[in-house]
Amino acid sequence: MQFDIFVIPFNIGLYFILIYSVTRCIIWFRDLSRQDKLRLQRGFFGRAFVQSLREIFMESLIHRKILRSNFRLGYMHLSLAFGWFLLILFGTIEADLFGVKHLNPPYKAIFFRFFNPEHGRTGFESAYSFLMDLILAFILSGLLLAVIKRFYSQIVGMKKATRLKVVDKIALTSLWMIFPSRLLAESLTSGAYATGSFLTGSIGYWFASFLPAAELAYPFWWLYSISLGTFFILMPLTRYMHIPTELFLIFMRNSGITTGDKAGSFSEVQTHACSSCGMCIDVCQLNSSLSITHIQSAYLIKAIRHNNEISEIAHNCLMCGRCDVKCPVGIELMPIRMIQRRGSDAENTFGNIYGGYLREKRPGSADKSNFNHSYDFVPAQEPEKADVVFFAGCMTHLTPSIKNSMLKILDASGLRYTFIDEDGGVCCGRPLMLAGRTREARELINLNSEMISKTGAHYLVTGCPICFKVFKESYYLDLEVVHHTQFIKMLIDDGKVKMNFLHKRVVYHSPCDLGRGSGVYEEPREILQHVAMLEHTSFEDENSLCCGGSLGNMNINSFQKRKIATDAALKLTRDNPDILATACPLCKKTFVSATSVKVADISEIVAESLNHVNVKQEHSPMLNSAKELVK
Amino acid sequence: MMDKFGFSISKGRQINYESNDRSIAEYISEKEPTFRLCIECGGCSATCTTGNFTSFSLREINILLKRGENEQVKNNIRKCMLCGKCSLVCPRGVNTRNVVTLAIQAFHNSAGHAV
Amino acid sequence: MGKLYELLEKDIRFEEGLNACMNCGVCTAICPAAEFYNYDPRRIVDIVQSGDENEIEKLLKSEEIWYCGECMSCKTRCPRGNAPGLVIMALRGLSQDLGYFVESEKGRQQLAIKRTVGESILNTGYCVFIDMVTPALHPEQGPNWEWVYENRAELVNRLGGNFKGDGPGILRKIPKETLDELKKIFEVTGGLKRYEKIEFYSHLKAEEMNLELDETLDNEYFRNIYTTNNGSHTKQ
Amino acid sequence: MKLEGKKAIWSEYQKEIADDRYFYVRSCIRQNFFPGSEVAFLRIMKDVLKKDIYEHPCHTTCSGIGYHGDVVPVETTMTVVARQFAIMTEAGYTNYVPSCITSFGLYTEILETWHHFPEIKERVQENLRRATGREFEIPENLAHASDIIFKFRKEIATQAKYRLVNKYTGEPLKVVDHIGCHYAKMFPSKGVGGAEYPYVLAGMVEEWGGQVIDYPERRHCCGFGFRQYLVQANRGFSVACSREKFESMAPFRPDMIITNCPGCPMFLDRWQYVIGEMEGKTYGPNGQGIPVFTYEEVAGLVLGFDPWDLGLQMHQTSCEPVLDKIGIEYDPEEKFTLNKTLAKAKKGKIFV
Amino acid sequence: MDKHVIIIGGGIAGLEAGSKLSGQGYKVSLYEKSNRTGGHLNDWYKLFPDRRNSSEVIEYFKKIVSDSGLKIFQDTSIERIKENGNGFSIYSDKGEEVEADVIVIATGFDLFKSSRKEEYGYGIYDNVISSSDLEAMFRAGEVVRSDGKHPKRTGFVHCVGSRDEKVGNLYCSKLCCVTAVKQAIEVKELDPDAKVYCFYMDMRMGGAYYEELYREAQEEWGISFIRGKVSEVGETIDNNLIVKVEDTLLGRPLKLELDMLVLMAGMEMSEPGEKLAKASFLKTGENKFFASADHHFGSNLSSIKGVFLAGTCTMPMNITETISHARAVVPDVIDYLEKKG
Repeated sequence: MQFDIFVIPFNIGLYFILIYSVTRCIIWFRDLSRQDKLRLQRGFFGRAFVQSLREIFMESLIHRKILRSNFRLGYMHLSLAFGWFLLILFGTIEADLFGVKHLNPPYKAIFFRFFNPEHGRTGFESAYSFLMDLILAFILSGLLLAVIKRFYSQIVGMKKATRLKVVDKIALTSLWMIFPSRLLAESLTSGAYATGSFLTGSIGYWFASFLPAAELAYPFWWLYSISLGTFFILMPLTRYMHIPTELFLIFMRNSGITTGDKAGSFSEVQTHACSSCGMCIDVCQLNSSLSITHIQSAYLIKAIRHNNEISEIAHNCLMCGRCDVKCPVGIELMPIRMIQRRGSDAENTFGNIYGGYLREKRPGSADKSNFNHSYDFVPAQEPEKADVVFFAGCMTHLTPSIKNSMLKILDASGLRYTFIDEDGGVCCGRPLMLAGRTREARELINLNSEMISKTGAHYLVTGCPICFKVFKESYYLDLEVVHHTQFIKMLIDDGKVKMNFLHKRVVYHSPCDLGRGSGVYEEPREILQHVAMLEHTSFEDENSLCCGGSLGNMNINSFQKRKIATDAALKLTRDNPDILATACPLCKKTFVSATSVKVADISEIVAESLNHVNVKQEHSPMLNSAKELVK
Repeated sequence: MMDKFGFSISKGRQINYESNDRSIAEYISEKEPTFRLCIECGGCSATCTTGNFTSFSLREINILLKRGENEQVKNNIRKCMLCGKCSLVCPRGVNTRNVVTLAIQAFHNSAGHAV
Repeated sequence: MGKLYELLEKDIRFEEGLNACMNCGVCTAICPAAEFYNYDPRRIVDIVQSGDENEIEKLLKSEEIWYCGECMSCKTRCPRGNAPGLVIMALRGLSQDLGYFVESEKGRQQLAIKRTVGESILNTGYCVFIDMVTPALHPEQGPNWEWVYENRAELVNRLGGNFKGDGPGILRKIPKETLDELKKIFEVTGGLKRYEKIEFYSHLKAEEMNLELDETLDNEYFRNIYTTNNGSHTKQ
Repeated sequence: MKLEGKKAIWSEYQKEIADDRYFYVRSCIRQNFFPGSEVAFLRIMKDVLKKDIYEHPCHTTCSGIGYHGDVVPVETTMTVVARQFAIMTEAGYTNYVPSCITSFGLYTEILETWHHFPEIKERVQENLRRATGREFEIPENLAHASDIIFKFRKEIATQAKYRLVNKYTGEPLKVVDHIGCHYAKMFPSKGVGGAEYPYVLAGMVEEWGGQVIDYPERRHCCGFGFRQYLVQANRGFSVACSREKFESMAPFRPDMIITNCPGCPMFLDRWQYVIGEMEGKTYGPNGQGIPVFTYEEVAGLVLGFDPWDLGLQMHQTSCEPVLDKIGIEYDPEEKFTLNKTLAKAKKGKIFV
Repeated sequence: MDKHVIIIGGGIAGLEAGSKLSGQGYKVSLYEKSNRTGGHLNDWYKLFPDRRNSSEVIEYFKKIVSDSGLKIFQDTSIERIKENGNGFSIYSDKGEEVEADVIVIATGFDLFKSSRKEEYGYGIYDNVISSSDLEAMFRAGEVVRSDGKHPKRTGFVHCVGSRDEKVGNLYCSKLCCVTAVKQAIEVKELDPDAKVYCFYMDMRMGGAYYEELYREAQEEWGISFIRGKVSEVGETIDNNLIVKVEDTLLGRPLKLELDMLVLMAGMEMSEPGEKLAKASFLKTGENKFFASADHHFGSNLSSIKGVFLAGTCTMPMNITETISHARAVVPDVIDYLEKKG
């Protein structure tokens, strides 16, 4: 049995972290809700398991997502994670192949060269140590990047690196020490015994030429073991805990567990699975436009982990979801932030929110006893019966041209519709939700649901993505909720509306709550292709920008909003199109004051092309001036 | 006494600026300086979704807070639906939604429970 | 301008009391009534000058036109030379002539004033005569007053008065012919007509509220208007 | 407080006041609540100042309280006033002296209106003719009784037996002057010293040795407010106003209050009692209350009239503390004894 | 050119017009009633809206005067202008008579005498001061009460003597609002924890960068603006001031105790100007300022041909406007003299 005292630090670290991780997972499992426990159990013996292994390989080792969006950063993570994995894997194999006896303790693989200094001279052995050197070089290249990143983030294509606490710093240095110390230890040993391959071998040879390599090697093996040990022991206190946690998270996610609305086991796992890679900081417009760099998801999660004061961080966010879609670990950042916004106020958690009629999905029977009321002054509405309900919403009321366009389209459709908030209705509730005041939001939801269900309609058309999102997610209505773009698309498909082609170059800005928020990307573009010349921008679908007008953020002022809007508009109108099209009254209002390009809501474009006179007349100056007069 | 004389001494309704508690307003304007920028034009009240149903007026609330007439605000502030139309029409760029939110917070803190 | 506004314009006090108001609020700032009642003279002047008939009618039926104490402090200060107090007097006059005064608790009190001061003018030639100031109706006059009231005749004469006597002097008896002249004046100038209107509309209201109302000072309706204060007038 | 500032303003409000041949018109309220004061006034005019002052048995109320109680229309009140003028005219007098501030304000207002709208004066003349057959001339001079006392304050001082001085300390008494709202608030130029710093009472107090104190609510109405007192349900307002004043003057520790209005002294006197009853709060030196006087009572006191001849026994708030401070002799026994005529006065003994 | 131009008044307008005219080669004599030129400028410490030191502007005038051949006679007030054959003679208080071809009146304005608003107690209550008193304090470097303490609560009353029928001025002096805001900020600069209130009827911030200054006052200095005209002021036993005003935006009376109250005195036709107008039969408007021949095209022309008007003797103006108005008189004078030949 080969043993040397210096392996002890490593062993302590290793066993500590193993035991710690396992107990942690057990606790998390224990705290799961009953359904989630079942999910997980099912998942473990089902397809989810295989899926998870695949994902773990692709994301945790290869880091595909990061590689895609940012190669250098991706490579860094890949080399470190995957490289280390390989090193351990092949190290173990090596130990078992050439080891004196089988079933070695784990440290054998790690310190193989120390225990078998002679090894690696002959053909196959040398080929194998060549492989090991190669892997080590691979890792070191990544490590080099990491070091550089720490000091010059831009080099790896990131604007900001995450800030660190003392523990993190120690852990980080120990992590950085690991491979250099291994390199030196192995090299010196090889130097003494004239073994080792292109990396360790040559460095060792060179050292040996002027140093007592044999004597020097030993302390470096110590260093190697200590850095490993320290790193393992510090792990739970640092972000590096994400390494083991992420594995567990992947299992949970694949088993179909979601964040929901309350802080719990899963959200905790997620917060620990965050590697603070900084992707979220990179894509955040508060960062790029306003250089606000302390509120991004990475910091929110860190704050949650260290349970620091987070209310300001939690609320100072556009809720655009750009980070959410980019997170390599797939943490559900928006839901987690919403939980923080809701705070501890019990009445604000969904559990209560859907108390009352919403559980039975039938209006009227809301249990109103369990909380005080804010909106009792709203009179009961008696809307007329109709097939389609048009809900303009507050913002659409502030942009009459959108409202009128929608009415024009609805009239043209010949459908039996009712404009339900014609004389100004009740707010949809989304703004309150975003502010974390779900209890009040629920009251508004009740009011609207009661009113809408009275119409007996099959469709609810919203003029505004903000309303659309909340209607879809938080209302229980026995009708289909569609955003006006979806509705218009249907009308076009059914040939209910005929339009002339508009000879204008259009770019499309996808509103956060419609695109990333509700996954509606296609319909708007299809409409625009149908009525005008849609041109592409580099900010589409998940990459679309936020206009800055967001109701999600109450901390930034109007100038800051204007700045975000101007930056975004600039990016979107680079090839100066005739029209910057959007599908949200708020986006429109925000952009109008931020760019000289004409900004229009899709409904406006459609409405205009409805009565669009043919191209010849369009060019007759008389008609134009006549039009001007009309305007 | 009332019954002896058939009346009781009327209470004054003057705003007694000195004795009023203006801590709520101070809390707000410290966290949201645009709160101070209001020029009482009434644009917010004119467009207000809530104001469409009731006499709720953000302009009035703004000034009541500044005068320390908190009770009246306390009883009304939660009528706001936070829809944000006011902030879009405000000529002075007052971050009205945050003002409302901070006011509620402040009352919450001072009362130790939800308003 | 509508009917009500024209009627107001006929009142000389209205003409004297209202030039263009710029809503500066000096009147409300020193108005004792605004200090204690839910009342804002500036607002009233503003409504009147808007000439909005519905608003003016609401005003004539409202409580708020009855809060003013007619101290005329407002007239001293107005930078536009208005006198809200005079405008109020004009409104009160109109409210009584149109019978709107009975629609408000404070307005209904006009009957009490008519029956006390109003009657006294015609019957005694004094706005107030000591006999009216009974300790019962005036507990606030204090215990000393009870002694005074008891011995009023003797006390007044002891001080050199001429209690209900002929000729000049304090609390003398006003000659019959003089009282007749007063009545005639009231007849000719619409004073009596005002009195009749107050009585007429009050009786209608009394019926509506079904409270009994006779000619005396001691009946349900009188007691009601003399003592009722629903507390909505001042800060709670 | 800078007195020279006030002096400058006072000098700008010099009011024309006739110096003899007055036509005296009584006040309803004062006859009921301060009979002694009107008696004192006439005694001072006749016996002290040797003036011709005439009271006509057929004059009546000006109907002012009815007018401000809004039950008497303006035309009616104007005609009643015209009748008063007619009686004056018939009696051959031209200097009109009302005892009442409400009347004084009313006369002033009506004369102003007639001045700006002669047609209204015509109409009133017509009404008066139809009702009584009388004709009237408007007075050449209109002065409130307090204006007259102000005019002769120096003469009174020269004949004074006492001064408004604390005999123990030699300090001048601290006096709050309360002016009836209708004295000058409507027409500042018609009041001695104007509306903001009326001098009519301040002048007397200064002349008679006292010191006027200026406090924030000096201009505040006593709260009478006509209907606000006449109807029981409204009296909460009335008392609240006086309370406002007491609270505001309290820090200045006033010895007494002097007034020139019929209602004010009565209310400022009675409401102290009511507040004491309702809230247990009493004002004035060691909570004995702040004595409230009419200007005639004060004039009478300095001239050495017997307090009980002045009718001070009719006050609710006892005035003895101040009498003692000044050192005025009085017989406590006599306060509530009645069957006693003004024998002394008749013999003209009280003036040495 | 032997033409003689006489300027009456050595304030901004007089100096500007005088030096420009003598720059044109005329013989120009300027008569100033006091023993210093520069007028009210001397009484102001810093100027709105940029708070530059008034001395800088005074320096400018010193310079243009010394550069020009302008002859200045101080301690001489002109009481009468009389037309004679082909020109004018002016008569001074010293009884001297001077001949001139053209007269330019630049008698400027007087600050409204705050004591005339009796209810505010200026000259009676110790700690009620006027805007110019405050400027003097700023110049002295500290704002103090009668008792030597620094005020912790200061109020500014707008429209004192302006927009007020009670004192016979129906017009708006238009510069008091911005002055109040400027002074309010300066009070805050001296003592950041002092509370400052402005009582206004309308904020008339019509000039360049006035509104911005107003915004700064609100945002950076937290100065409170209360919409309502102060109705009366009373003095407490410790010489504080009780201000009664209606918070018109709430429709409720508001009572406020202050350590110091500043009255924003408006601008009025100057007394000498008024005398001169009477004695010389020059038309004045209902705002009592000199009446121009035409409000649009002849704001520099008086009711007498050959007698011209410059600056605030015609209406309230700020320094910039006064200088422009004074310059605008030059072509009119030249034009007149050439026609006259």
